Amino acid sequence: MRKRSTSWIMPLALLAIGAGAPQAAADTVKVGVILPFSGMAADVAQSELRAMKLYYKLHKAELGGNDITLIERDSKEPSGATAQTLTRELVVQDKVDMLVGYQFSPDAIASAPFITQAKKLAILVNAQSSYIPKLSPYIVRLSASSWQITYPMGPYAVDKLGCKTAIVGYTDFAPGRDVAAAFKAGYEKAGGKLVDSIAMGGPAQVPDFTPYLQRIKDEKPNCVYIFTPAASFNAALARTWRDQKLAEAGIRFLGTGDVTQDSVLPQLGDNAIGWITGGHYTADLNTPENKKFVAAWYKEYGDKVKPDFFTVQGYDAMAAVFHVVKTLKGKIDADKAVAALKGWKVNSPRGPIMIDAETRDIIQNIYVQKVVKKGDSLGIEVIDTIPAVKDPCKELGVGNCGAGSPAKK
Amino acid sequence: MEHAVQAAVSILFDGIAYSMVLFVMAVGLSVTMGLMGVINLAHGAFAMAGGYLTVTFLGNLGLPFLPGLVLAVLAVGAASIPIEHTLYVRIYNRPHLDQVLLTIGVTLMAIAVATYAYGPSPLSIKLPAFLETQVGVFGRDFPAYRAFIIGVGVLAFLALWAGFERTMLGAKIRAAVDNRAMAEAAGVNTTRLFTLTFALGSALAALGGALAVDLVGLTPRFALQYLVLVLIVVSIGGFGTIMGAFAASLMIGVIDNAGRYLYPEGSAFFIYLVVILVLVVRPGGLFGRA
Amino acid sequence: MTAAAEPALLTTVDLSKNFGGLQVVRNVAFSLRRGARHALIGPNGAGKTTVVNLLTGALKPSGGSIYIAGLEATQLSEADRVERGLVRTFQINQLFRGLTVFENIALAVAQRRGVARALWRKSAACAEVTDEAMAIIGELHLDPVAFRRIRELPYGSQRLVEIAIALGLRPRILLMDEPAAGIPADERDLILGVVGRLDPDIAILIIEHDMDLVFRFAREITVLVNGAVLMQGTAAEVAGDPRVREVYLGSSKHG
Amino acid sequence: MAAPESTAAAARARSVADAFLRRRDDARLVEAGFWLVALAVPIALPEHAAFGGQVLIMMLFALSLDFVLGYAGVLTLGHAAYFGVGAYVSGLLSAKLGWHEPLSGLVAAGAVSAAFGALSGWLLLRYRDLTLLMLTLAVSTTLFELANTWSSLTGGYDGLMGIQIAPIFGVFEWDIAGVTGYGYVLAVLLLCFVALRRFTVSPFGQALRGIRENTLRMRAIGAPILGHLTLAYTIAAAVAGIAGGLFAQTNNFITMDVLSFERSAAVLTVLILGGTGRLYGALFGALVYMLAADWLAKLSPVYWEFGVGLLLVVIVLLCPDGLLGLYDRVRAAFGGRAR
Repeated sequence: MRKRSTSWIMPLALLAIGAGAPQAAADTVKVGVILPFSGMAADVAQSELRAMKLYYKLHKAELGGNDITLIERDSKEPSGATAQTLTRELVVQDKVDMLVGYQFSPDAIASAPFITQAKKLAILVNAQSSYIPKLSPYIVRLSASSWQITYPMGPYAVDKLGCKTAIVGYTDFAPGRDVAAAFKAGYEKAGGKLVDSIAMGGPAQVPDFTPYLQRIKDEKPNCVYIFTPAASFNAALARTWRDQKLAEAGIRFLGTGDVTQDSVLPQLGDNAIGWITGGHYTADLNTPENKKFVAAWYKEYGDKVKPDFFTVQGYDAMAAVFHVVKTLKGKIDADKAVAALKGWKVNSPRGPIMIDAETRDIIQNIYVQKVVKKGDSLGIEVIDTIPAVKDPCKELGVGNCGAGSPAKK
Repeated sequence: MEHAVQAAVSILFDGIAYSMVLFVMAVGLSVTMGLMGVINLAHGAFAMAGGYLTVTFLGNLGLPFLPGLVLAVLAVGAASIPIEHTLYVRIYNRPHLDQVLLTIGVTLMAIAVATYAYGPSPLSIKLPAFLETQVGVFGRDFPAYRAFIIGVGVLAFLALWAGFERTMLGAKIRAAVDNRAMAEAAGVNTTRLFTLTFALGSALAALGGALAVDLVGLTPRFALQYLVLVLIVVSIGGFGTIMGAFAASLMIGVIDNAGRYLYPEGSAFFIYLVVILVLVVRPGGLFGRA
Repeated sequence: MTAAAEPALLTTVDLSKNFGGLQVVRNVAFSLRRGARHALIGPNGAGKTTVVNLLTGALKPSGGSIYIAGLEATQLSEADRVERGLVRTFQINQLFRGLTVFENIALAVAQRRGVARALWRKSAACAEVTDEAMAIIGELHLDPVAFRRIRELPYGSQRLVEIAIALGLRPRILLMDEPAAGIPADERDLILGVVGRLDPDIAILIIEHDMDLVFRFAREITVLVNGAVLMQGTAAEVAGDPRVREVYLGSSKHG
Repeated sequence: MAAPESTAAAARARSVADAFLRRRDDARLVEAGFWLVALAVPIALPEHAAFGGQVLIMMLFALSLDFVLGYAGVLTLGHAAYFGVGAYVSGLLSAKLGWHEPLSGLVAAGAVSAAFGALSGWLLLRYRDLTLLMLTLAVSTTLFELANTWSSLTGGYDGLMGIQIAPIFGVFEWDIAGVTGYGYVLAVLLLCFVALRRFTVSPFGQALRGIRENTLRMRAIGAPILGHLTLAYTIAAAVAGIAGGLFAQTNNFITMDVLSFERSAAVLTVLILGGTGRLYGALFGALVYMLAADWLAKLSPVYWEFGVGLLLVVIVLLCPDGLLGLYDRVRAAFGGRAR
């Protein structure tokens, strides 16, 4: 509900609209946007915000008499504390109707209790730790979960890529360990033999991958599955991969979609050709919805920066906001909003997506993406699609979502 | 057995290549700290500048590798002179706290400028064909570029060492490191000496930064990422000693590399524990005066 | 004199110090009794300041021993030697420049009286410290600048504070490293007056360059050359010795 | 001189000195103004209480750094270590051991942090300059990496969940606006401030200033340098630990970020901005820094980092005594009396 008492402007505004169709008083829905506009993920946050604004521009007409304003706040470093303070401020001070954002998992985790307490819908634009939607009944995730991306690649590696033995390598922090656990679970269940699990340095360390890749080479697996946080370390990884001649040693590179993030792909250089990653979006996806989206993006923001999975996460988050505003006709109530999103389906640029009514998490395709040369630069070829993947972590009750879950109630 | 030997060769080779990058980056800081007593936390920013300029010269201007590299190094060295004249001269005789703060400030500004100019995404460079090949060492193939880095590092060490021990300038620097007042009394123009040394140190940092681009990629965070390692090398080696910086780089580089190969999970602390241990036993560093 | 019956307040035996291969102090031996007025003289680089640092414990000797009031003190820390009454002043001022004269002296008094560890007591509640610091200020005629910061004071007054801090520790043995160093000629008498009025029971070792001052003040003199004792004797003996004249006065021209 | 005369002179000297000490040490009326304003914030601007609480925590953290850096002159690049230890102690007490009472949790945070401060201080404070700088950095980084590696306990990067804090005294419930939290933090801040204030005007506080001004001379007057510094460091660690404990309790959440180098650098910046060695410098520095960060970040978040960098350079070059020092100088220039 809009809490502000009707101001004296409202009758004037109605007068100004004139004696047209007698419609309900137009509501402006206030959406608090919490993203790290400064710091190491500043470019990602900007891309997500731009996508939200692009969706708004393209679909504004659908809102009818209502409107949406975004109140943007910078959550800075991934400490959780800043995002949480902003959540409280946006609720108490700016009296927002819903919240969108939360780039880093700790931002969402720290804010979850207050989202529940304040009874506000919170749409996650990123925050991929699998269990997060369990932390509050008002959290709906429009991005992906690390298990959703990784787990299906295990069976795929065994069955389709012939990986009898494999090693998983990950950046050594909680999200990385989550990915490693997901791969191990999926891969071993399908009968693969995981030879080693290598922590490849913390996120704050100098990203020298040489000793890790050397160790992998010496252990001679069929495949490696690698996760590094998007953008930051991938160029160095690609370079070292080539220097250490792992491909020549017959080792196949697999990884999460973070490694081949579209906007950073050119920086990997030819070293990354042939890499296979599993992800929920690539700008090179060959569907009409995506082509329309990418064209609109380039038209709005120029072609210097390619959209990537972060971009589409922002875009779809805004689509969800629109769906709620349209369904509730601008009168936002958290319980009704969540109800409206449960089971909601849409054809996103990333393909058909749906919000799982039970877990409030997204159900989406996972694409098997191969890095190829396209003209002068690198591109992605989708070689296979694993359709309608539900987050396996919550589905199976394993890993962080199982008995030992930090999210247990 | 053969496997173990091969692993050991890899660890050593890659560790030494990594060490040489550290050495080139750290030696300038070691000398400037010993000579001027300035804690210069912005040293990493000069390394970062070297990296970005190399990227610009090679990528945007299309210069060949070696001239581009040399030009970037010279440019940073030259640019450091006005910076020394306007900023650093004001903190030579100030408390360490002021030095730490001012140079952290410079670092933050440099990071912001780099983010503005080049964006936060990692950048890379294209190596010339002769460095893209492989060389064999004790039965294992290694990238030629790493051999090149080792060559540059050893050359830099020999040149600096000879320059320090054999030239007039070196003698002046050594004298001033030992006792500035005495050197001044003996007619050494320390102001000019400081500027020269600072420029040399910054140019070396830039060389280290440029060499590292192809190993670890380049982002604006580079200025801070390497800083801690460089400080570790300087404090373990002792201030103002070329030999100390060289030995400490080798030690840290090889230990770090070996630790990460053999025991990846513990690699993060391993190096810090070594630092604490060394400094507690020898507070002035391995080659420093206690 | 009863002092002769007591053990010497400060004695060194064969005191030596090497820096690397360089022997800066060799087998120095002397002794101070209660009330002594002893000067340690010698040309630049003779090792005088090193001897002081060995006596206070700032440096560890390479050989030899130090006794304070007859007790072995060679291995004692600086703090322990201060507690036994061995106090020094510095050739180059070592003051708390951001603090006032009163605070400078009060620091020393509080340390000696053992209240420097008091956390929960206000400084104002330590009347005994205040009184004693003010008394020293009065003695040295520093009253007009008592509450000014050191860095605002003329150099001559700073030199006095250098001595005042030492007096705050109630020394039995006072090592004064060139108390008049750097003072313009017209202000020297001020310092000399203060030194002359010091408690006659304190044993004083003065390290000096200035022969005028030495001969006005000292009753015994030790001459140090190249780290070794060239000769020891009364002021008259030293003044009359041709070797001292040659070695010491010959090189003091450059000093 | 006749005895009565000298007694009279001594009494006169004592009264002059006492007047000086009162001027130096006693609380001023203006100070009450600061605390009244702080008290008024949640009443006047309840919607800013959550943010205000974070500012107060930063103030407390900066106060603790001021005690070692501003008074004793110990330069550290790893002060977040003690903040982090306190945060994890009170956080883990609640999340893993089910101990939700806030005050005892805070006492535990302060005590464990103090113990850690005493041990690390005794080991590290015998070194100086760059060696000390590196050792403090190495200790805090080691803790940071430990928190990351041991994420089964600490939650690492994802954070420690499940911190639930019982109402204060069993009476005051925590509210979403953060008003209760603000009041709680303010009360603890005031208590710690009064204690630190008392320590700084004691003979011990003077001894710390002496070490800062001239360690060589302090040693020559027989002061136990290592002992003094270790005690000061322990006190500062306790206060930093309490600040960390408050951080965990008011946010119900912490990540390994509480131990980060960035946090150490930020608190250093805060203190320098306000001015060292005067306690109120820490308070004003935190206020200005947090407001500027908040405001600048809203204006143009991307340039915040440049702004902080420039600020540091300008402060070091133009007003090394910080904002309060600048205020003193301006007042002196207009005929007022500087402190």
